[in-house]
This record gives sequence, structure tokens and C-alpha cells, in this order.
Amino acid sequence: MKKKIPLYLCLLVGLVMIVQFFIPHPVSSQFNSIILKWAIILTAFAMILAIGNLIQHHAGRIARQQSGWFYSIVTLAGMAAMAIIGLFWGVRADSLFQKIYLNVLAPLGATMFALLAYYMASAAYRAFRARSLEATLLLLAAFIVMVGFMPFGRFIHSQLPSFAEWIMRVPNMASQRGIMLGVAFGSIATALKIILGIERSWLGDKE
Amino acid sequence: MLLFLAILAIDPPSDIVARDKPNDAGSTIQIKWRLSDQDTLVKQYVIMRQSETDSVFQKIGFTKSGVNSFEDDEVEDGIGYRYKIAAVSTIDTTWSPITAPVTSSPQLFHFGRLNILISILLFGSLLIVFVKQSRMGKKIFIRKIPGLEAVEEAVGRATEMGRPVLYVPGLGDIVWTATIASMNILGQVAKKIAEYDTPLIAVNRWSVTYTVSKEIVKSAFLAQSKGDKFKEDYVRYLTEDQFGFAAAVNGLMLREKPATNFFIGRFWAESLIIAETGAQTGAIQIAGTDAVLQLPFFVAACDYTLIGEELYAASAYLSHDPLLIGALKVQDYGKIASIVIALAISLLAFIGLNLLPLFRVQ
Amino acid sequence: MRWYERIMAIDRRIIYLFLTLFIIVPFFIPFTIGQNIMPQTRRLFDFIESIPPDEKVVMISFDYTPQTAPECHPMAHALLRHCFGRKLNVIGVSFDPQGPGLAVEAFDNVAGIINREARNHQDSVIYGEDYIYLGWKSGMVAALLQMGESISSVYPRDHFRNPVDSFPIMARVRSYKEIAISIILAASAYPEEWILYPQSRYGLAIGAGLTAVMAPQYYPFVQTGQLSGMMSGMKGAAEYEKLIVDHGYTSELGSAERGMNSQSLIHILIIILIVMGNIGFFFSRRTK
Amino acid sequence: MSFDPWVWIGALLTLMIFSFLYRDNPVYRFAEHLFVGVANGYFIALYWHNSLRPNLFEPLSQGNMIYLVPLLLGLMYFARFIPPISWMVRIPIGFMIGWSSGISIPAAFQALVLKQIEGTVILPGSFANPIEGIWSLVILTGVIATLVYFYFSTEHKGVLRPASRLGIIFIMIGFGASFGYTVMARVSLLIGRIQFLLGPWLGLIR
Repeated sequence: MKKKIPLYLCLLVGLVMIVQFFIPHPVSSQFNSIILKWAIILTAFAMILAIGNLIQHHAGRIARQQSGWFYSIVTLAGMAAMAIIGLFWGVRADSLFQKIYLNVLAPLGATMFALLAYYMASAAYRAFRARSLEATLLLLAAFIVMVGFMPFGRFIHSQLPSFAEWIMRVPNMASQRGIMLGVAFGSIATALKIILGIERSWLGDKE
Repeated sequence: MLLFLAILAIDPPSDIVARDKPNDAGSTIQIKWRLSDQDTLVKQYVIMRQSETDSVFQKIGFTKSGVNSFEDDEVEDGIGYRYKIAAVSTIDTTWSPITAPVTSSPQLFHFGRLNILISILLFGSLLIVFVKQSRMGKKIFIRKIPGLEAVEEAVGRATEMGRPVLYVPGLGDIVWTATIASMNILGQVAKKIAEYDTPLIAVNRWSVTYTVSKEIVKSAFLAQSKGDKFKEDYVRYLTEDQFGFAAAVNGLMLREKPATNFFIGRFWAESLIIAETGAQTGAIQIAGTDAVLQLPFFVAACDYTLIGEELYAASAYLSHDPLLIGALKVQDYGKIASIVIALAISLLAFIGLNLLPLFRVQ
Repeated sequence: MRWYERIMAIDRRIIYLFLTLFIIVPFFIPFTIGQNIMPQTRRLFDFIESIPPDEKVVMISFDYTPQTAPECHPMAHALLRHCFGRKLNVIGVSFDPQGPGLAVEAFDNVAGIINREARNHQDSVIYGEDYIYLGWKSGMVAALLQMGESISSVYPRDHFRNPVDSFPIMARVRSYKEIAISIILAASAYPEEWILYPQSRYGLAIGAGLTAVMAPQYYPFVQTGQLSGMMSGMKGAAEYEKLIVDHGYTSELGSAERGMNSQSLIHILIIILIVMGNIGFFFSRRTK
Repeated sequence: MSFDPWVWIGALLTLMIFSFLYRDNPVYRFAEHLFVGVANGYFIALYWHNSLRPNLFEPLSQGNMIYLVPLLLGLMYFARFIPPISWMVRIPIGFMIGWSSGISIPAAFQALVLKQIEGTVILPGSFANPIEGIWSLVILTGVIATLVYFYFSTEHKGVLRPASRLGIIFIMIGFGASFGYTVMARVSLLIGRIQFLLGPWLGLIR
């Protein structure tokens, strides 16, 4: 029973969601939106566990005075402050909550995102070496596209920009399509295996 | 003057047909008509509607010239409506005949999606056939996947160095199948980790994946009879914020110094941020994603990369479970089928038989 | 360490330092490489160039976010500069909740520049007469369809909560019929809805200004003519800036041109790094 | 230079993150921990305002009893702390993965399989422009070769060998092109951060 109930629930919900796709009747879409709401509620409940884990982890560090425990205080205090501001003073567009979002979270996120430019440079330098035919092709394609899409590209050769565009449009498109088709079958097979109970590592080992 | 006006006169739209829109949730009627013979002079076609309960026609919309259809999505199911169309030019307005009353209704099956239903049924029954075959003991060959061959070695290395293994199950929520696939792989990796007694750090961005991965890792430890070795801190929740998550993973890699990093699942722009930091720490990195745009970054910064579909083959490959390996065969059949279909449609199209509409989805 | 080993093992911090310098320098030392204008950018420019003033207005939908502003904000500036320069009136809208702040900044900024140079009422651009910003609306598809019948029924009030009927510009513009083109500046799939509804139902011309990440998906729409032109990424914005300078609407290039100079330098840096790495690799393998 | 304290906060946090490029340091560590904390606080408030309150407690208080089902499912997550019934945590998990697997199957057939096949086939119309026709042949070849590369259940021998090799060649060219193109797209973000530091904060540029 400990395994059967979750398995059958998984099968039932999975099949119902597949069938739902083929029914245009409004009852079907109402049903869909109810299930969707349930999923959102379950996510929120899981959030309680997740945040609990985070608090436990950092509180443990503080209690043990583990190295860097001060930073755990920063995390917990930041979380408490932001949650309290949002829960008690609201999250409207002109609230303090949004002000903090815009001036603390947004710059932090944007800067982390911006690090990407640096990492692309160091990764390209380290990894783009003509070790084999495949690596050389990767290197050349990257090279041509980088040069071709820049304003100075046409000074090197007038046809370079259109060659770069061709690489994006033809071989790049072909490989992306092929990968996506493979991914599609892989993901369908995985989802079917889960629904049909063939893949059940989420329940632990088979007995 | 009269002659001039006669030249500018326009014929009305004709052959007007109204019908309930098929395969929908009701409340919509489709209207089609033949364009006025002087369509170029027409400024617009005006659509008028009269309901059973009403005595007059009301304007409900218009289209530009050259357009010969309209969808009225503001009707009530079960009530009859009549339509007429006017062609309007700068000096003239002419009217089509009035249609018979039409009612809209919702449908119970979407016939435009029949092709998908057939595909799912075929694929599903093939899957069951292959699983049955493997259950009866039929062996299936699987080609080597280098990234997966390396898993054992990578976990072993962490054990030797006495350092933890980091597992990032992607940044996708559980609705991404890649995340589910990654959870299955985590189960296999966790078994090896339990076997070797190596510490694990599995970090999560979503609360739901957090609960699932915690359950999976715990089950894996129990399955290896090492339930007592499982620690709550092995599976952690970080934050839902994409770059907050990336910042935390970066810090973690530099401070807790995992010897092996797994980045497996759905990734977005943060892929290179974490993979490049990981590369700088000198850890062995095994990545896998179905996000086409992030694959190049993993290929550049990681030691092994599972490309696209290989991610979905990984759980079966690592588990050596004949049932799961049997199911891999169905993926191959899917690929063969799509190659055959693409070639067949192309070839038949050149002898005048266009089969493409059969494969379109509405 | 041999020379080829050395160029194969440059410390990443040195790379990062150079990269930072290469981004900052163009902000202070302006130079011009000269954009080659992509056909889709020129098409958008030509379209706006061909709109007769006093007849129809231009609609701009500000749907980008602060993170993507470096790419899309210069597009907004260049477009407004062009429209105001041609005495075309502009209506701004947004369907992304993060759009309004940027939209207001762009309007204020460009109108400010023009009004500083203006000598009389005729030359200046005035809110409510020459342009209006209607603000953000949720329920995009419904709003797009409804605007085909009446814009003021979707936006009874502008972004600043004034009733739109009080503005002369809205007395002239009732629906898409009075709009020459609607240009969507976006960092996600907003233009698709515009193509799906106002374009195919009402025949409204649609233009787009998109981030470089998104642009490749929209090339097919330019080919079929469903998009009457497109700017892609910072490069597209820089091309548009060059076009308005060449046609005398302004004398100085905007921030996208500067950004493109940083871009060019960084690309050159990365290319040099790759070449150096490979030269080192080649010689190290030969000596082995 | 700016006098707005919010701009200063944004600028200092930006610099703290950038400092990571040199190496891990206390300043980055502070920013990182603040980031995780504040972001979690942000989502806690949003979950309450946008999902738990309107989707669960309000309907329940209005007597909409069907919402007891998700409430019960949600509470089962906490069963893991009660050993005799700890297995019940698998019930909401089964619901979630069943739900997501179910919706993904038709969606994958629709958006990935059929759409990609449709985009790949060659029609007589593809040859309206002969050069474009040749390119669509190249795309078709590339798609097939890539698919062959992913073929799992046979060793890549015989015809499959050159085909899968061609597949990996297409894949590598695609990866290179995609990498090169993304450099352009992503540098803009960094330019945006530098603009923020030089402009609104330091006031060195307009």
C-alpha cells in the first residue's frame, strides 16, 4: 500500500491530464484550471518545507559557530525582514517591498547575469582549441559568427556577414532540430515510464 | 458621372456560410464568404448579426479587403444567430444574402488533435511491448555514452579525495520532463554515493523538486541499506531566484570544494556561470541538459556533457535495469519514424501528394 | 615556461581586466566603426520615413525590462527621435508590467532634448498633443482586439490617470485605422500576439525591436512581410541610430553605438584570445 | 555622483558581486547570502499574497470544500516528520509528477515532434528559390544525421558510422555558432551594468 497508493495516484492524474488535452469542452478546461490551482497550492506547501530546510541549515551553522556563521545570520535576517515587509505592508507597485526588489534584488540578479560576459571569454579561451576535427569545426563556426555579426566583419570580407547568417540559419538550425526531436522522444518516453510505473526511482527501489 | 459611379459600384459578397466552430469550447461561430468581385475597391467588409431573441441586425466587427472569414466569439451556446456581410467602398455599400440561423456548441473531442492521440497510443503500446520483451529476458544492446561511463569514476574520485559530490538537478521546476529525468539520475547517483560513503550536496531551486529529491536520495540510501548514513543536510533548498541560486552555487563550489559536480536537468543563462566557476575549482564536471542553447556552454566548460536525448537515456543506462533499457528502444523507433515520415512527406509532395496537413496540429 | 606555454595559460583575471577596460573605454573615447545596415532595419526606417505627417500616428509598445534595457532602450530613443523629427505623433502602450518606467523615461528624455532646441510651439513636442503614453494593461489579447474598435475603451485614462478624451491627440485617433505602424520593443514573445491579432485581423503594420537572443526566431516573419521591419539587439539599435544621423534627424549617435563599440572590442579580445590559445596549442603539440 | 541612497545600495551590491571575478571573498559572500535571504523573503510574501491566500484560504473560508483536497495533500508533505506514516509524503509527490508527466506528453508531441517534422520536410515550394531549396536539403540531411547520432540500440557501424559522424559535425557547428552568437547577446547585459555604475552612480557619463 505504501507504494501502490502513490503509484496509482500518479497513473490516474497522468492519464487524466493526457485525456484533458483532447477535450475542448469548457468542463475540461475548468477541470484543468482546478488541478493547476491544486498544483500551485502544493507548491506553496512544499515551500514551507523548503524554507524550513534553509532555516535549519543556517540555524545549525550559527548554533555550531561553524566558520562563516555570520553570513548565515545575513541570510536569515534578510529573509525575515523581506518576508515581514511583504506580508504586513503589501506587495503593491509603490510599496517598500517593490522598492527593495528594484534596488537590491534586481541589481544583484543583473550583475550575476552580467558575469556571463566574463565567463564566456575565459571559457572560450580555455576550451576552444583545435584538438580534433569536431573541436576545430566548433571553433571555426564560433569564430565566423562572432566576426560576421560585428560591424568590423565586413571589412575582413564583404561576404562574411552573410556567411555568418547562413551558418545560423542552415547547419545550426539543422542540428537544433535534430537535437530537439531526440529530446522530444526522450521526454515523452520518460513521462510515459513514470505514468505507467515502469520508472519508479522516486519511490525507492522496486520490491 | 453615372458611368463613373457604375465603374465604382461593387458587387456584394456572396456564398456566405456560417457554422459552429469545430473542436472548440463553444461560444464561437465561423463565417466565411466569397469576396466581392471588385475586392480591390472594397474598403472593408462589415459583419452584421441578428440573434433569435432580437429583431434587428447589429454590427459585430469588420475585416479588411481580401479577408473572407470572421470568427464571432461572442455568441451564446444554443441560441440561433443569422449573419449578413456588407462590402463597403468609398461610395457604395452592398449586402450579401442572410444566412440561416446557426447555433454554437462545445465539442467533446478535438478532431484536429487526432494525429497526436494516434501518436501517443502507438508510442505507448510500443513502449509496453518492449518492456514486456525485456521482462521475458530479451537483451538489448546500448551503445556507450561517455558521460555516463564516467559517473562511477567521478564518484570514486570524490571518495578518494574525501570531498563531497555536488548535484544540481537543473533550474527547471518539476513540470520540465528534464527535471524528472534528472531526479531519476539523482536516484542512481545517490545509490553509488551511499555505496561509497561519500558526502552529497544536492541543491534545489524549487520547493517541489526539493521534496522529490530529498525523498529520492533517502530511498536510495535505504535501498543500499545505508539508511543511517543519510543526512538531512545532503539535500538542500537554496532559493527560487534564478541568479540568487547561481550566486549560492558559486559560493558553495568554492567553499565546500566538491570534487565532482553534476549539472543535470533544465538550465538557462546561468549554465555557464556555474559551470565555469566549477571548472576553475578543478572539479570533474558532468553536465546534461535538453536546453539546446545552453549545451555549447556545458560542452566548453565541463568534462562530459550529456547532449539532449542522452539525458533521457541516462537513468536506464546507469540503473542496468532491463525494463528501463527496453524502454530506450522505443525512443529509437520514434527517431526512425520521424526520419521516415519527413522523407516520405517530402518525396510524395514532389509527385503531387501533400500529406503535411495530416501532421499539422490545431 | 616556454612562450607558447605562457600564452596558453593566461590568468583569467588578466582576461577579465582587459574585458572590463574594453567595455569602459568606448564610453570615454568615442569612435565610429560605421554600421552596415541590415535590410530589416532599413525596412523599418523606410516605413516610418514614408508615413505622411498629420495623417497617421505611430504606436510604440514598450515591453522590455530593466535587464534588457541596454539593447531595447536605445531603440526607443532612436525611434522617438525619428518620429518627432518627422512631426509624427506617437502613442505609447505597454503590456509588460516592467515597461512603464522605461517608457516614461524615454518619452521625457527625447521630448526634453527636442524642446530644449525648439524655438516655438511648432517645433516643440507636447504631451497630449504630439504624444501620449497610455500605460500598462493586463489581458493583452483582449486589449489588442478591442483597440481595433476603440483605443479609448481599452485605455479610458492615460498612464498618469488623466482621462484620455481630454487630449487632442486622442480626438484624432480612434482605432488601428489611424495608426500607420505599431512597433513592439520587447525582450520576450510579445510581437507574436500583435502579428496574430491586429496584423492579421485589422491589417495593422507591425514592426519590432528585439533583443539579440530573440531576433533569430523572428526572421521568418520579416521574410513573409508580417513584420514591416525589425531591429535586432544592440546592433539593430546602433544601425537605426546611424540611419537617423545620416538623414539629419540628429547630429549625435546614441548609446547603442557606444555599446556596439564595446561589443566590437570585446569580440576582438575574445578572438585574439582564441587565436593565442591555438597558436600556443599548435606549438606545444609540435614540440611534443 | 549620486545622492540617492538606493542608487548607492544598488551600486555597492553590484561591485560586491563583481569582486567574485577576482576570487571568493567576504564581500561577495555577504552579497550572496543577502541575495539568497532577501530573495526567499520576497517569494514567501509572494506565495502568501498570490497563491495561498487567494487560491486556498479565501475559497475555503467561503465554504468551497473541494479545496480541502489540496489542503490535505499539502499537509501530507509533513508526514515525513512522523515515522509511522512517513510514506504518505509520496502521495503529493506522486500527484505532482503524475500531473507534470501527463501534461508534458501531448505538449511534446505537438510542439516538438510534429512542429519540427513540419519545419524539416521539403515541399516543391521550397525550390521556388533554387538556392534556398538546396539549403533546405542540407537542413533535412543535417536533421537526419543528428538523429542517427542519438541512435542508442545499435553500435554505430556500417552506414550508421558516417551518418552519425556527420551528425556530430552538424552538432558541433551548431554549438559553435550558437556560442558565438550568444557572446553578442550577453555582452549587452554587462554593458548595462557598467552604464549603471558610470551613469546614475558616478555621474561620469550621460
